[in-house]
Amino acid sequence: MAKLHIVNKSPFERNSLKSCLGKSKEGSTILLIEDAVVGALKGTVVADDLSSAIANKNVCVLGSDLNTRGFTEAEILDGIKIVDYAGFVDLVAEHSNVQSWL
Amino acid sequence: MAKLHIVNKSPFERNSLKSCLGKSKEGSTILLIEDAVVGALKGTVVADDLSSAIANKNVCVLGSDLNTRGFTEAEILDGIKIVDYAGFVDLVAEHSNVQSWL
Amino acid sequence: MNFTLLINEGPYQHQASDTAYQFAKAALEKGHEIYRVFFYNDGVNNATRLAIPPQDDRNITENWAALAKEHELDMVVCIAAAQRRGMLDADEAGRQGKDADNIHPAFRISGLGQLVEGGIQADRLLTFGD
Amino acid sequence: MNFTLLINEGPYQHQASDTAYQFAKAALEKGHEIYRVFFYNDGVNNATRLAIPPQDDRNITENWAALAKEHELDMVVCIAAAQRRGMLDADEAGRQGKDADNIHPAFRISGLGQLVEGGIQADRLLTFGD
Amino acid sequence: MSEGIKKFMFMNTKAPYGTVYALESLEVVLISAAFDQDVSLAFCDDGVFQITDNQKTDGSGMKNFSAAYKALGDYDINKIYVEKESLEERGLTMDNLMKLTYEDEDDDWAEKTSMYLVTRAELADLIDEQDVTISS
Amino acid sequence: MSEGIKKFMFMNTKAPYGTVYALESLEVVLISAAFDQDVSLAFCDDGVFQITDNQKTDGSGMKNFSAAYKALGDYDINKIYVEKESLEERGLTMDNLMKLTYEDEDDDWAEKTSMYLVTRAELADLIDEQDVTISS
Repeated sequence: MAKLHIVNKSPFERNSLKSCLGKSKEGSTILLIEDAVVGALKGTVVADDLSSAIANKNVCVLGSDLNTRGFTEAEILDGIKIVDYAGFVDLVAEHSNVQSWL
Repeated sequence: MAKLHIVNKSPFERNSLKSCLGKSKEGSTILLIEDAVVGALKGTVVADDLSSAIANKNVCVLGSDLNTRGFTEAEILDGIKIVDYAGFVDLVAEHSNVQSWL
Repeated sequence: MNFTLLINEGPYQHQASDTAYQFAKAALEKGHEIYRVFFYNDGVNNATRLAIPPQDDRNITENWAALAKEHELDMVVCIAAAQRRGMLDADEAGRQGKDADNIHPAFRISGLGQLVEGGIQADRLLTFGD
Repeated sequence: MNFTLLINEGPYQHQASDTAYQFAKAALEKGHEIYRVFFYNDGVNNATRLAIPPQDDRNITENWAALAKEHELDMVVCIAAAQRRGMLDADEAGRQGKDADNIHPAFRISGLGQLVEGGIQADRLLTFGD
Repeated sequence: MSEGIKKFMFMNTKAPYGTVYALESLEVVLISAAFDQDVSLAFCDDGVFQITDNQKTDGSGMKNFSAAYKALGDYDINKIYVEKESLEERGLTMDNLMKLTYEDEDDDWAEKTSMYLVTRAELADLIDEQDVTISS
Repeated sequence: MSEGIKKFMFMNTKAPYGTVYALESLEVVLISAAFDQDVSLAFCDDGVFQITDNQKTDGSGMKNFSAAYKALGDYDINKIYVEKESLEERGLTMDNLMKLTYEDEDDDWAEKTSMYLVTRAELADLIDEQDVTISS
């Protein structure tokens, strides 16, 4: 059963998204929350890394944290799914373990 | 009068050293303390950045923080000066302002 | 399904406790259970009953306390981490000869074994930190 | 020369307060003066008098208190940051209707203006944070 | 520097909401206005996210403090530097940011921008001129 | 998984001393030994600095807790994975690290290494097998 990986720090400031991408398997899910949501934006220096991840992993972003920082669905990369807290709970229930990359 | 820039986070985890290197002037001093001291080690992926910095800035590392993490003078890049807390105080006094890159 | 939540940062300084609270609320609304909320590292600071946040801001401790009351949550503060940071209940303060205590009654103090047991007993353990 | 020190992180969780303490000690030994030590953000948590660290570890608050006593340091805790995080002195607790207080007598509570004034009056202002 | 006046720069390098630094730094900035110093703000690295437009915190429950940046002009704090390279790395332009302005009392209270887009090299020069740099 | 036994992995990704996470995580690890679970530790990213040899804290005044890692074998915690790429990026080899060992009761108490050098891909496989992952 696939795993859920959670990243909460901006990829422009920390290495935790990079570390997560390098140590998560194909078919797993990556959820961006808190300051990590800006990693989902179009046209950034990490957009290529995210696009590669989208090719073989499920990448999600917590919508309320995106809105909190002034962004909406229109501004994020195609292929990244927006979830609310209820969707966050579903992701945790649907995967067999959760790893937070702190 | 030249400025003192202080970095306290590992360059493998955070972008603060990179940010400091990009926004400090020639002739200024960069002091690595706390978790940033590992940036001074030989043979790392940031050694080239440090070597470039050494060419036109004074780079120092807090010796007690280096020892705390298991390293000594023998393991750091040539051209980086080791200071103790008294030397840290001198650096602050000798420069006209101090910026901590948090 | 039931969850154990581990919270490693104090209130306000980091979003960790806010996120965990929103997650817990959503999980309970969907009919899941929270086996335990364990406060560790600076997370123990969430348990203070002395905080007075600005009136236009959330009160993180009271939010947790209200949720715990409504759903009978087991909210555990690690004793070792709490002692290091000056978080005491009345019993601890008495035992240690301290003249005051500051832990909100919605929280209880216990050992790290409660975290490991939470990981064993719950279907999922989630960490919220920095 | 005199220095104002700004400390933005709590004890133990980050090295910031330790580094600031070692710096202050070294500066005083060299004959410099500390104009003020200002505790902001989670830094206010350094002022608790309730901490009981393990016996083989340093007691950060008591280290600061001893240094302050020896050198008559002005150690100021930001009132707004302290209220948010449940750090109160007896006066504040009384005013706010809280049943306990936890600030060590070596520290005093005041406003953010004390930080800006510290930056104006001292020869150097240094920030210790995360 | 002028007699008794120091150049204070507040360096904003961190994203808002994930940590409290942006909010509590802004509180210091507002207080500093009372001291008649030469105050400026720099937004670089993830600090540029502090002043994005349209922040909506209903869903997260965080306190929305973004409106307070718009009050800076009323406090005569009108030198706000935004680093160009930091915007570019994050896929942003000045259009993503709030419009921070002040009313110029020397020009019939005309509304003028407080925001200056500067290169990394220009920001390095500005940092080098400061007497006090408070970063978070 | 075996009946009632879960696979617990403690992910150590942060440098020691600058923050408390390494020290307080180790306290959880030691407690976990009492619960008869399948416990392993991973050291990757800056976590590899937690187990460098010759840590000397006299000058910094920090509490030196490095000796406690050497006690892990006595607690029957003897699966310690170190990520090869993380060492290389930091100019380190296994020679920079403490030698963590245990005594094998099934082999006349012979002293054996607890440490396994694994590639990033191998560590990803190990992470994927866990029931509980506690990270800091």
